[in-house]
Amino acid sequence: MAMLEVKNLGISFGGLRAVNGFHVTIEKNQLYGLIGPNGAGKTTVFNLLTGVYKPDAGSILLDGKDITGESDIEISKAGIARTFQNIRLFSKMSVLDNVKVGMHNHHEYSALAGIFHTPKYKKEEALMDEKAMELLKVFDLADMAETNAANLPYGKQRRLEIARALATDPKLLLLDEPAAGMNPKETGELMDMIRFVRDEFDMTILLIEHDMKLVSGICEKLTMLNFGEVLAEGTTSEVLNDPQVITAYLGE
Amino acid sequence: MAMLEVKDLQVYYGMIHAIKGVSFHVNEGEIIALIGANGAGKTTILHTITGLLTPKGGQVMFEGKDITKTPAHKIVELGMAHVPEGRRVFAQLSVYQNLKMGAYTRSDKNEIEESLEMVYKRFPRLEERKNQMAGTLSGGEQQMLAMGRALMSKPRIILMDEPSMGLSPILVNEIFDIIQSVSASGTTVLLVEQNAKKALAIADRAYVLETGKISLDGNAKDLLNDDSIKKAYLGE
Amino acid sequence: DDTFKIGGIGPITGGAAVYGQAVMNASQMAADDINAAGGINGYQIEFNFQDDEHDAEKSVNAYNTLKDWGMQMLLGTVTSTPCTAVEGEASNDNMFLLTPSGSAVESISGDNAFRVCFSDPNQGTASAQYIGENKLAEKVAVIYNSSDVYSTGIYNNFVTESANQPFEIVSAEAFTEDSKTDFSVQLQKAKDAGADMVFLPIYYTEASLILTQAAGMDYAPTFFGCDGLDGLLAVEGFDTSLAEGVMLLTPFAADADDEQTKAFVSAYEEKYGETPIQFAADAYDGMYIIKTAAEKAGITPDMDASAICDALKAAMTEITYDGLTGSGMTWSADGEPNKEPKAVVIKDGAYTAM
Amino acid sequence: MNTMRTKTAKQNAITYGIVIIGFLIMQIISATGHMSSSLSGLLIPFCYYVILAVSLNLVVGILGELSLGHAGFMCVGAFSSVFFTKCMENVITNSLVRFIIALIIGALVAAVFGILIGIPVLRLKGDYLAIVTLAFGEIIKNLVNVLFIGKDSHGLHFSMKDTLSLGMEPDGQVIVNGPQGITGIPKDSTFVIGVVLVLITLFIVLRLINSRDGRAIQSIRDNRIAAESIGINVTKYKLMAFSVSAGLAGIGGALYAHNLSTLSATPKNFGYNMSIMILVYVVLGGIGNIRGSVIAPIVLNLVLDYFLRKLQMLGSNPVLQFLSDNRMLVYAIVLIVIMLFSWSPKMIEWRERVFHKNAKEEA
Amino acid sequence: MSFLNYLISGISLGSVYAIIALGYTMVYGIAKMLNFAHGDVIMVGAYVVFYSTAAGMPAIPAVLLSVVICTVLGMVIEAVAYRPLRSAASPLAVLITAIGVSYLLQNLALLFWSSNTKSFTSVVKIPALKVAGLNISGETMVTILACIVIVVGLTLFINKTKPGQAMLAVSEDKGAAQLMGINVNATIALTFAIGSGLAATAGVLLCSAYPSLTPYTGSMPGIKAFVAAVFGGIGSIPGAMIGGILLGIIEIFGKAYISSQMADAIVFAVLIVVLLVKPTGLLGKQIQEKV
Ligand SMILES: Nc1ncnc2c1ncn2[C@@H]1O[C@H](COP(=O)(O)OP(=O)(O)OP(=O)(O)O)[C@@H](O)[C@H]1O
Ligand SMILES: Nc1ncnc2c1ncn2[C@@H]1O[C@H](COP(=O)(O)OP(=O)(O)OP(=O)(O)O)[C@@H](O)[C@H]1O
Ligand SMILES: [Mg+2]
Ligand SMILES: [Mg+2]
Repeated sequence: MAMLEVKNLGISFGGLRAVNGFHVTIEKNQLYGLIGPNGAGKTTVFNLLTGVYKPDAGSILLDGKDITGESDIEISKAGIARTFQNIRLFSKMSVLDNVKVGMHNHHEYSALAGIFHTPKYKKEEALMDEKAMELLKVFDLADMAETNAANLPYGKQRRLEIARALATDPKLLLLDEPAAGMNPKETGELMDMIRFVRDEFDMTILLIEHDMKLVSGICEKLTMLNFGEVLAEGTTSEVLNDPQVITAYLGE
Repeated sequence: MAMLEVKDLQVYYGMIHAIKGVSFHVNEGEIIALIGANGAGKTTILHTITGLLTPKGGQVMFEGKDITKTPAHKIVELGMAHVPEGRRVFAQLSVYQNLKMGAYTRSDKNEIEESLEMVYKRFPRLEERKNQMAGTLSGGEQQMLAMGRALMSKPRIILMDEPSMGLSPILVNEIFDIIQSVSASGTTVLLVEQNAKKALAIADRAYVLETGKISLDGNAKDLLNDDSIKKAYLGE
Repeated sequence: DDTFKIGGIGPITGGAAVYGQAVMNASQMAADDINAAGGINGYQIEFNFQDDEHDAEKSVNAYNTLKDWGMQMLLGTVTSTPCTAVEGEASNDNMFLLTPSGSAVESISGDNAFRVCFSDPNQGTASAQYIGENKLAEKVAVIYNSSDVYSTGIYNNFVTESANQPFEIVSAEAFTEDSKTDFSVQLQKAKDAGADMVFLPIYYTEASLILTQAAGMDYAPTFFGCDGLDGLLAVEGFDTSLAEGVMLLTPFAADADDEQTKAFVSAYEEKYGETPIQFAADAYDGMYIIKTAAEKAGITPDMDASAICDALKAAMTEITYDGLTGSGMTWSADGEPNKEPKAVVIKDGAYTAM
Repeated sequence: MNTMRTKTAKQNAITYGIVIIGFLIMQIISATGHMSSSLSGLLIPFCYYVILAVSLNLVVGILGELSLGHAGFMCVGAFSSVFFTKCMENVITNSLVRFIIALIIGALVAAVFGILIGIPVLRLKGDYLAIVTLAFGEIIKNLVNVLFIGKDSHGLHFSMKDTLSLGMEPDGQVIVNGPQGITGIPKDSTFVIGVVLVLITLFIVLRLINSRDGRAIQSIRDNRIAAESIGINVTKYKLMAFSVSAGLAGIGGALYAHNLSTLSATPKNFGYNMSIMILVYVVLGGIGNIRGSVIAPIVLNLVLDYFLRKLQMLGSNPVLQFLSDNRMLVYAIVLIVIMLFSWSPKMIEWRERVFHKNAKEEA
Repeated sequence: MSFLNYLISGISLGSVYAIIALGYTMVYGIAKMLNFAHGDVIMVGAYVVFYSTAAGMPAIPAVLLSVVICTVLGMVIEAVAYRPLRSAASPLAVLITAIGVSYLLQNLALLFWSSNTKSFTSVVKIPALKVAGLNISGETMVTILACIVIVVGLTLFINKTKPGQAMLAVSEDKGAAQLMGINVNATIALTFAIGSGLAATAGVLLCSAYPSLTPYTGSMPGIKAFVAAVFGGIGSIPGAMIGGILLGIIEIFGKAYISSQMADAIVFAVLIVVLLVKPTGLLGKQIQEKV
């Protein structure tokens, strides 16, 4: 069974059909890329998948479970996590706390337990600290655990966002232009990191990216979106060599 | 004489010493690339040049005039435009209103109209979306708008902060073409880019910034073949 | 020490500042006059006035500050709610308290406390009786301030007493501290109900607006008020022709022509550049009442506050005082004054006895 | 992580420490007979202002929403607790027990109102929310002013008009009397109880902030969209912050009400002026800085109601006289100057430089 | 009949709220700050007219003088108290300073002009319009007319003039506005100048319609006007006018048909309900944050 199965997804803004008839099937543990010109509707697809917008058509199945039209909270609980095109960290909170908030729905204790520091509180907090530090180590952020997220340099902010998303223990991770604003060297490091996450966490990843080096370097399959519709899909090399994709997106 | 000259610039954010004595110059008609890793201080330098930040030390000279203490809006009038990092479009104004705002310092209606036509020609997508609120544009669309808006002031020098960020490959190529054509039409360009390869390819000269200091500079083509650059910024 | 330390408390900032400042000025003036004439029992008075912003909590703070200063008697506080709060403290301390203008029943609940002015119920009842006995009206409308203790206090008792009187209350509308600019609804209702008199148990600031607005809508009933209306004619810039025919029950009118009032008013005007309102008269009387009682009791400054209080308590019920706000004033042990209200009517821009 | 938690614990311990040391100092002053009436009269106000500021900081600093109606919750807590006290005055004669129950009632009723007002809050943001909280505070004040409750042998009587419409037997006693409010309140508040309540408030707020729920509340403040994306129930946590804050304000109100013999709702004590006053404490102490919310109200009240009042007593210097007569003018100027000094970026930079230089010279 | 009378009273009261709200929303929409001192500038404006007419100055020059003084006052307040805090870490800093300025103005007025109530002589000499038992006062007509002129004037100013466009840009992003060549300080100073000039006008009309003047005259109408501005939609100029007038009508109808004791509660309750249905006020733009 596929990890994510989307059929005929669509939404309009006013008169604009931003996404229409979108479909995709992503297998477990796959690294899947979503590409397309600016304004094609890629971010909107993410917003539909995560419940920010409600689709006016289509269905979304996550690991066999229908999550179409669910609230963002339910979808997060069901196992989709994401990063944002424009970074959205909890800027006044520490790096560590950013990750710990991510575990909100996995390490529960009541408010009273939190106030009275019950054994349950102590146990869960210790567990969270431990897990969060592990995650931070993976992303080379451990030494900045106590820094406010706002004070991180840009590249580290991007990585923290991924760490936070992983903290929700998702089945599917959505990355919206993770390499934006990075130089090729940094992008190279990011690629290693994404692969590592996929392998280490046994993660299924769908990512949006305009950096073809990253896309061709790590994605196994691609869907190309144009004017809200799927123009091409298939293995990475198939799509990248599709003449339609070349004229509409890649150029040259 | 250099058109733009920065001398021993020192910039602080509170206690953080972000720019530690940077000097460089841009000659009229040149495309100068400023490259460097995340957080090296590129944006800070541009902000200081256009007066959004005040340096603790050093000087910024524009066409022989000391503009270190000149307020930002006066600098625009002198003929300098800045495409800021993160686009900074006026989210609740329409695309058209944003573009008109770019021509704020100009008064000739016909010339403004001409510039508008020129921008629409360069970015047809903006004309299609001219009545959309800028805040709802896609990332790439906003980038085009930010550039178009800067061109509306008909600047003699334009400072661009990562104009290719978030753009599709075809648009990245286009943007670099546009930068070249902007340059060809007589506007001097100071370009901050992460896409060092493309930037160096169109630039005349380049400076490499490392944690607040210039570590390397020279002819762009030479830098493109420099091994340390290749390793550090081109990912080769 | 060879001076009596008398404290005063009231609002000299904030929305009620006008009352506090009148009291502050007049008490200081009275203290100066007394001192010039040789003081109380040969001792000079030191007077210290503290701001309470018309707030109970600040008032208690002011009271405590005055205690630290060595206050032996309190002439205050000016407004009712803060007065009630301070009286709670003063009665615990057995500190003599004479409020010039705190008119709520509870403002003098302890046996240490007395007042110069009438109590609210007293004014409400007296007004209803006066209107009834003199057959001034058949249908009466009331406009009162439902967020003000003074106003609701009079209103409640006016309504109660009206049951025994030959007039009928045809409308009773309120306003609040937060919406006291527009009175058109209240006036319209009074007019629609055919009221030939509007009873205004409120202060003169709002009354001046009501009179203006009534004139604007061609509504000309008789307006009848209590001591709060005093000051109306002194409002700078006010077109006094609008106040023609307004009746009020008040113990004091600034342009009464008895010698005492005239002397007081001209001295006050000279010193502070404005016409004294009834609060000032209450305060001026208050200082002299303390003097009268103190002389009766024969207190000296070396006594502590509690001893002074005990002496004054007894003396208060024994003295008779003739002042600006009444002649032949006496006090019962519960602190209430016995004096005759005077009814005055505004005629040719002046208060005239009825 | 662990270092971080010990760091927070240490910071919190300092905050509790300040309160306890302050308490001890006051006890020593009092034991040695140096306590003046004016200072002792301020001790309980210190406690409730701290409680109010700390609880408002939970909404303003931690949840990141501007509330201009905190005095409304205080009002609800004050009236409900005093109402209980008045009804039970002759039933529960142990004043401590009665006061503890009254405090709990004040807190609960205010918390319920917190939830009520929290519901519109969910749909509103920023200034719109601020206006709704302001409106809420004013509604409460208005309603309390027209509320009449009496008690006689038949039980309780309510009216929204006047005492007459209560329709009571002649033996009836009016408990809540419109704008006059409630009078003859037993003075159950004591400084010791006040300090204990401050500590409880700090305990609840500080621990809440550093727990799972506190992190969730802060994440909503920093980025609502991201918080939703990681599965934070924004509704729940906004309501939680509002109701806890309201409940604590209710405690503050109860402490306030049992400190004066009379309680009425005036623009001064329960209007937006008071809400703003508490907001001033929060901002002066530092938004989100709980310790600041402990210190700011105390310093400000000391200046306004102690030092400025004392000035006049220092002698007949006309300047001092002027200053003490114009306390509010002084306050306004001091407020503006402090704000400019502590928040202006230029000033901050200047201070940092000077401070840094000194530090360097020392080193 | 009385219904129509109430309606007219509501519009009269509302038009006063509206004219105050216009100045409020102007500053609020552009400088993005809640200028709590706005109501007190109104009070200053009214005192200036009171004293200058008392000294024998005719009404029109007195009003002009008041506009000039308030304009200068507004600009001084902005430059001294607000500008240094414009880029402060929290927008609450300048809110609190504004409250300080409000207290300052009130207490200075108290010091200079005393707490005694002054009765303001209306500057409007137009007689009331009386038709079929209805009575529309000259003040109301002038106020409504002034509102309409101001709404049209401000709308044209913002949309058609360069400084107006600059205001739009500044209200969104001060940094980006500077990069367009806009002088942000001057633009905000101009906003305050206009807002305070309007405040003076509002003060004169407020006190002409409701002629009682104390140092605290401006504060409650200021708050109500703020509510009206939010009610109509923050930053929307026609919204401020509609919000103000509706607020007046609701207040009067609430008093007339529900309870005069609870008029405030009713006004605020209606406000809450409206905001629940329309969270950005009547004419406010629904701003959706793009994710
Ligand atoms: N809330 C909205 N209201 C109106 N239009 C919207 C909204 N959100 C997105 N759009 C429009 O939908 C289209 C798709 O936007 P989207 O952000 O999904 O593009 P994208 O593929 O992510 O582009 P980019 O690569 O530039 O980020 C764009 O034309 C955009 O202007
Ligand atoms: N407002 C600020 N406050 C404090 N430090 C800042 C601020 N802005 C930037 N910095 C710091 O100054 C340094 C230079 O930042 P700058 O944004 O100029 O880098 P950049 O070269 O443009 O990086 P990027 O490629 O990420 O845009 C960084 O270390 C950054 O963390
Ligand atoms: Mg996108
Ligand atoms: Mg940058």
